Amino acid sequence: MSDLQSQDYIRRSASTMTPPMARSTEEQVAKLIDVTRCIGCKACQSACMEWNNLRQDIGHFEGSYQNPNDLSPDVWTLMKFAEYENEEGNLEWLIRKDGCMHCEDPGCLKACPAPGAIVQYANGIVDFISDKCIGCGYCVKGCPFDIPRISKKDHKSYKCTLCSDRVAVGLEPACVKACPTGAIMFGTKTDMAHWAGERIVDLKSRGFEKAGLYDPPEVGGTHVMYVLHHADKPSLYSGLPDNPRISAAVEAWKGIAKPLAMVGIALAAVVGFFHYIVKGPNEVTEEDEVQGERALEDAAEKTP
Amino acid sequence: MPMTRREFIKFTGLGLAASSLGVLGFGESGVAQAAAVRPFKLAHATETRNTCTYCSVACGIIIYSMGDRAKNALSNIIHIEGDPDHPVNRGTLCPKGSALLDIVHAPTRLKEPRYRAPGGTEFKTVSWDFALDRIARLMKDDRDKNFIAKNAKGDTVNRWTSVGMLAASASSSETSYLTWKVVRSLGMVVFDNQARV
Amino acid sequence: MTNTWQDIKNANVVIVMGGNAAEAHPCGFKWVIEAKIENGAKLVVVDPRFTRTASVADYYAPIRPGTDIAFLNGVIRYLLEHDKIQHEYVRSYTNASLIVKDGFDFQDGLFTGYNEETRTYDKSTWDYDLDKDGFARSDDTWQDPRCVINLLKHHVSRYTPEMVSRICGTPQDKYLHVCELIASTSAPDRAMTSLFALGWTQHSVGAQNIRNMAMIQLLLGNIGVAGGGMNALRGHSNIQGLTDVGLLSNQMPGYMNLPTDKETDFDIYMSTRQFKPLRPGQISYYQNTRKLFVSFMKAFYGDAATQENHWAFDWLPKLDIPLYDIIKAFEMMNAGQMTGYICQGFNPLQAFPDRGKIRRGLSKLKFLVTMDPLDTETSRFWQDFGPQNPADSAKIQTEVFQLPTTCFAEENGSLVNSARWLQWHWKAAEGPGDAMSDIWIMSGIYHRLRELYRKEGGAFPDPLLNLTWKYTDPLSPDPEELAKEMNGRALADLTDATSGAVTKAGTLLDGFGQLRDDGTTSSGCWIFSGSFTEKGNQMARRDATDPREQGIAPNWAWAWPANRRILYNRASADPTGKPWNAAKPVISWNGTKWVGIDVPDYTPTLAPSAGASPFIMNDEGLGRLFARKLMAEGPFPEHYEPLESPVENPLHPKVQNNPAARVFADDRAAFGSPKNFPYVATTYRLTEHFHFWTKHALINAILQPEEFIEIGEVLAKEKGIEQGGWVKVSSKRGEVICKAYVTKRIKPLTVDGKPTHVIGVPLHWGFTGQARKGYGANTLTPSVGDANTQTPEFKAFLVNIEKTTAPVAA
Amino acid sequence: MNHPKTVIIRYTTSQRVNHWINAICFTLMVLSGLSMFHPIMFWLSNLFGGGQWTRAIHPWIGCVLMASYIGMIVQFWRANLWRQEDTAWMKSVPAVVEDDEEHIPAVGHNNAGQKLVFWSMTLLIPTLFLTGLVIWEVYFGEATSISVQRAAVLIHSTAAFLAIIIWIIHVYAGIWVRHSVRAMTQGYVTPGWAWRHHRKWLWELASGQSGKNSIRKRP
Repeated sequence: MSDLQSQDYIRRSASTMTPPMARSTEEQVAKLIDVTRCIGCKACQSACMEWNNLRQDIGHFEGSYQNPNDLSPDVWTLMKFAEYENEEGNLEWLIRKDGCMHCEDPGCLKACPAPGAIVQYANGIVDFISDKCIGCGYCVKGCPFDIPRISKKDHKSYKCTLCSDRVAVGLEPACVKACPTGAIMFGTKTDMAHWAGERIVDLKSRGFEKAGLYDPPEVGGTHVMYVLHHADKPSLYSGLPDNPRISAAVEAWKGIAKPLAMVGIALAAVVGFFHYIVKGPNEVTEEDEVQGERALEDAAEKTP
Repeated sequence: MPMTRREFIKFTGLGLAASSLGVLGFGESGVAQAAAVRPFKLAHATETRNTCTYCSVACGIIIYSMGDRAKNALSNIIHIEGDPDHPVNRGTLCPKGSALLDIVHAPTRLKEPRYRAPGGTEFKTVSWDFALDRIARLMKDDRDKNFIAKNAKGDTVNRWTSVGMLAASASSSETSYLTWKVVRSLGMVVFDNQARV
Repeated sequence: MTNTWQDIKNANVVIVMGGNAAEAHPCGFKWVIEAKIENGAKLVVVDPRFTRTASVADYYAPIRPGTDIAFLNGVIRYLLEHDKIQHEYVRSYTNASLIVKDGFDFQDGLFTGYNEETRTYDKSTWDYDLDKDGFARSDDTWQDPRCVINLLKHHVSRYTPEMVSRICGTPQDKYLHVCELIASTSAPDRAMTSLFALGWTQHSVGAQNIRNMAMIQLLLGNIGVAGGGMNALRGHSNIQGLTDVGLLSNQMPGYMNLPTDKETDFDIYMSTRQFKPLRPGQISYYQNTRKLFVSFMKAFYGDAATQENHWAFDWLPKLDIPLYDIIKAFEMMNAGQMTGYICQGFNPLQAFPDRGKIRRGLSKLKFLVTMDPLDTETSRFWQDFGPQNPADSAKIQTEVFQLPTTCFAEENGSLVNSARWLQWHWKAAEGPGDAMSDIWIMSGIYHRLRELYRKEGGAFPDPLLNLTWKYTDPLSPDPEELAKEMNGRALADLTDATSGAVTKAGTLLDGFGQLRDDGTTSSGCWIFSGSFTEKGNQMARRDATDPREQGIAPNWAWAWPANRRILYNRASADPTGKPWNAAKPVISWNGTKWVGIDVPDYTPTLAPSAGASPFIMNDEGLGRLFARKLMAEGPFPEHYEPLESPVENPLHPKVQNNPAARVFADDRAAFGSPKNFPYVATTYRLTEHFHFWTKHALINAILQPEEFIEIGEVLAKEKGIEQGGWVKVSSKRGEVICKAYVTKRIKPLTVDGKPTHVIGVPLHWGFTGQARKGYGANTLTPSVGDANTQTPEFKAFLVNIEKTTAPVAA
Repeated sequence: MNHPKTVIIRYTTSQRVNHWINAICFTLMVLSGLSMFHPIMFWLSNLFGGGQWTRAIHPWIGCVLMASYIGMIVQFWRANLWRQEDTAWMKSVPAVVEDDEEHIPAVGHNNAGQKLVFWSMTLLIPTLFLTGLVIWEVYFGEATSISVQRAAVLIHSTAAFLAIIIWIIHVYAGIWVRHSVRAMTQGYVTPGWAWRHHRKWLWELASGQSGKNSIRKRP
């Protein structure tokens, strides 16, 4: 693939320059996953595999409808199933489509050391540019949602691209198009938030008092949002983080540590250099040599 | 093939989404963008309208094939997705429909007639002529032997019960009609389809 | 389906019982979600398992497999007792007021006229009391104890909430809440839609399950209206079409029956089919049967079908038994009565009950022909695949032909969907290798046979030699030519009696209204008449315009009959012709004719004042709460236990099972008892797979790779079965070794005071394709069919389960 | 310039080889590590054939470094044991920096600064090695939880930073103190060098307490 032209993205991993902002006025997109109308049919998974030409190895049944077992370089989205008995003792089958959340403040991008391997487009999509990826796995550590997976075959990191190739030509992502019940919607983030609001009103009227939108502010909001019946307890949905945030360790590592370390190293070098300039080399003087030889000779004399 | 565009139809939220799709892409900077993202794989693919082969919702699908049907190019199906004009599925597809490509190109698709002789342990590839000649011969021999023209009471019944047929459930109505004609002209009554299972 | 898929969005209540729409028909199910969101509808799910449909339901109630009639009769009792019926509809549009003949009775589980020997009923008393003019007597005041509504009330009186709960295992409060939700649609402007599928059909009482709900829908006034109806969600893409074209043992195209050997000539055959109206002023469509039949025979035999030879009536095969269905076919195969079998796109080794019996039957054939795009299990039944298909090839003398066919993407043609739409599709690419179309293969076999008969002569070759075959390429007829043949043509210049318009000989007909019984028209499938006219291929229409966005889309493709989208839509308006639901009218009377968004299911200019009732396919014009003689086991549904059941029938222990179900002796010997097989099993499909096809598709094989069963936590704990561990599930007919999914979604039910466990058996895996090898659920299932349709009882049978280790390949 | 007739062997051949393996590995680790640490240094990855190669090769060099440093520990641990005079030397660090010979206490084979370098590296290199293993995606990506890996990257980069600072001091000291490099390249120092920088060591040699064979006639 050819080089990126930086006018179109607002963030670029490991880059030292601010991308030009002149044209970054496009509206931001969002995918809204309404888990309350999701039937867990896996059409999204199927469509994702088909569109993106991904075929995981055939696995085994492992005690759940969740198949394949986990996200992988060949599995960019995955239905997760949780059987939950509510306070009234009634069963709720909470089914959630897992995958990249396309954070406004992406931890993966923050952690990535390869310039331009992770970018965020002006429309909010966070994309991995595979030919720039070095396979270090830092994005895995940066991600608060445990999404990126490193391929054992080509040592590159993979995740949902929000079908940037489709969105680029004005189409919705493959999963959105396929979703039989309209549980996955796609549009501007503003529209999606508005629509989510209507859904939440309906859900509250059906007895889900705590229904709400999952758009966690800790990561600046996400471009993949959920409508949840139990927005007060996201972790019920197969461990959706209650308070996702980029880990403090990653923040420190990719935040303050980077400039401090570089300054420290530079300083050490500079101090050394100027010490040399000021003091000059620490030479052995002739006096030293005389003293040294004498010390040896004295000793030799003492020895019988 | 008629391809009238559907009128804009409201569909929960999708109307909303559709209205804003224009601004979603990469807008004016789209050209620059295209260099970075994966190239759109359907740009010049040939579109063919079809119907999903699985259940009876009968979702409209669009089959994308490589090649423009020029004489020297053999079409190859590269992608299948929902037909957004279709009033029932409105472009959506279930996990089976979304994976239609893999059934079209299944490694276990049959490519040649095969024959297994009595007591044999393997199939062997045969010609169509061999297969159809032999089948016709077997059928005729049995029909001549077991055809029941009249029942015990002497009434004309003209039925054949010793060879039967199960008809497909995904073949077209035209295929079914032709099958019906052939089967009934032979007097075959052990005849059924997959309606029950 | 009486209604369309999109029409579901107009419902106020959606009941999914006897099906699992979200998993089996996800894209159709979107309209349920649409109803919830746009119409505030409530979704009610009644199912033995908490399914993916239940996961989005507003209310879920569990039920023991095979007890739906107890539940539904209970609902009828609730509706009558709480007066939650739509009175005017019931009074005017159903047979509630008609009086039933003296002598009809129901005692101890049996209706009048049972013959234990033949396991059939003499149905002579199952009918209305006719007056001297041959019209049914009625009592519109419902005072007469013999009128249908009172007999029904009496019949369902035994189904108290206690009894329902005792039989079904559904907790009483949950059952009553479902009743309440259903009852809420008795208001004229509210509708409930019933979505069902194999969950109701695959029982020994399958047809009665469906009738039972149809009766509820009639009582609630939900038939014919927007958002209502009985919606059978059909399985395969063209199974509706195959049924329409009559690819069944006893059927002809357009739901005409093949003659039986009692119908020794054409006139006798016609006499039993041209129904005479049973009420004054009524119209009955089947009065036209002669026109349909003659036109069909003209399509079939052309000039060889003449008035003189009774339109070649004798060339049709005559049946000696009601059906040569698949269960019967395999019974005959096992008895050595069959020589050859052709399986076109059908995989009976996976699909039909009692796999061992299927395998033994195929082994006794002289030849087997399979026509399929895929490498099916059936075509390899003779090959050893270890424990999943143990076979001794050398001992099997069957000649097998495995013929490769093209698939949907590689041919033109039409498919009929569940809502009766005929939709045309186009070829996108050539098939792989030497794969050929079914049309080419069938034509090839036909031509070879015809040549052999011409050369050698042989048994009664006339029908074969005289079959019409006037296609441009006789070896590979164009689907469009076949479609036109089904649509029908004028064979002579036809002059319309009223308008005087002339239809020239050779022109395609506009509809079945033009058919004649004098041999001047032909139509290969009368219900498709109008699908391919002089205006072109109507099935290829792509105008999705939807007036008032009410889910009709009348110009998209073409629906039979006559492009009608909602059947019985006359019933959407009250007797004066005013829509029950003003917000969602389907058709209404404008003073001179019926108008609306759909084609009226009625004579278009017949005024409401004429008094003809809306159900014009019935001879009394009414919806039948009392089925007359049409059902094998009784005019009212009655709860009978499945053939394999864990309990005695609490209603009538002496009549445990459906007394009219057909059971072959060797199949009966293969039934298990609750002593050895204490758990109720039910088979089903998962949304990731389509029957036995998608295990050949890599993506689907990835999404559900391996055979498993579902078991509740309580039973798993009792049996020491771990999540994802190996288990052996066995019935009297065989065993399956697979993984276990221990789930909260199946809970033990209290049935007749005892805890009853249900085990779920998904059925997709076999020994060919991409997914891991499996035994197949039909290894376990009993070979017994519904009394009316012979649909196998896949949904309720008995098994045992134990913990085990992985199967070892032999 | 005086040309002493005697030289003193300061480092044996095996010590020198070991040190230089160490030095090369460490340098490569610094270059490759920095390229993955801060984008302004990413260009360094070109030295290794690009980002993928840098990512792939860095841990392997790290393994060699670890092995080599074990050799260093074996060969040098004794010389780096802390002695009384080391504490005194530490107090005179300003004098060292000022090059104020008068106020620097005499030290043995290694001064306290060198010992600190040794012991810091003894602590830091295994730390880098172990945390490096945790974040070695190719082989151990799934061996630990992501939170462990997050801690590991932070520790790894902090340790690397410290090691680099120490390495800079070490290298600078080697350059500043003339002929130290020769000690590590050719193995010998002059008695004057020893007198000036490691007087106690010289006395020890002279008194025959240790390393008698170290004193050779200049060839």
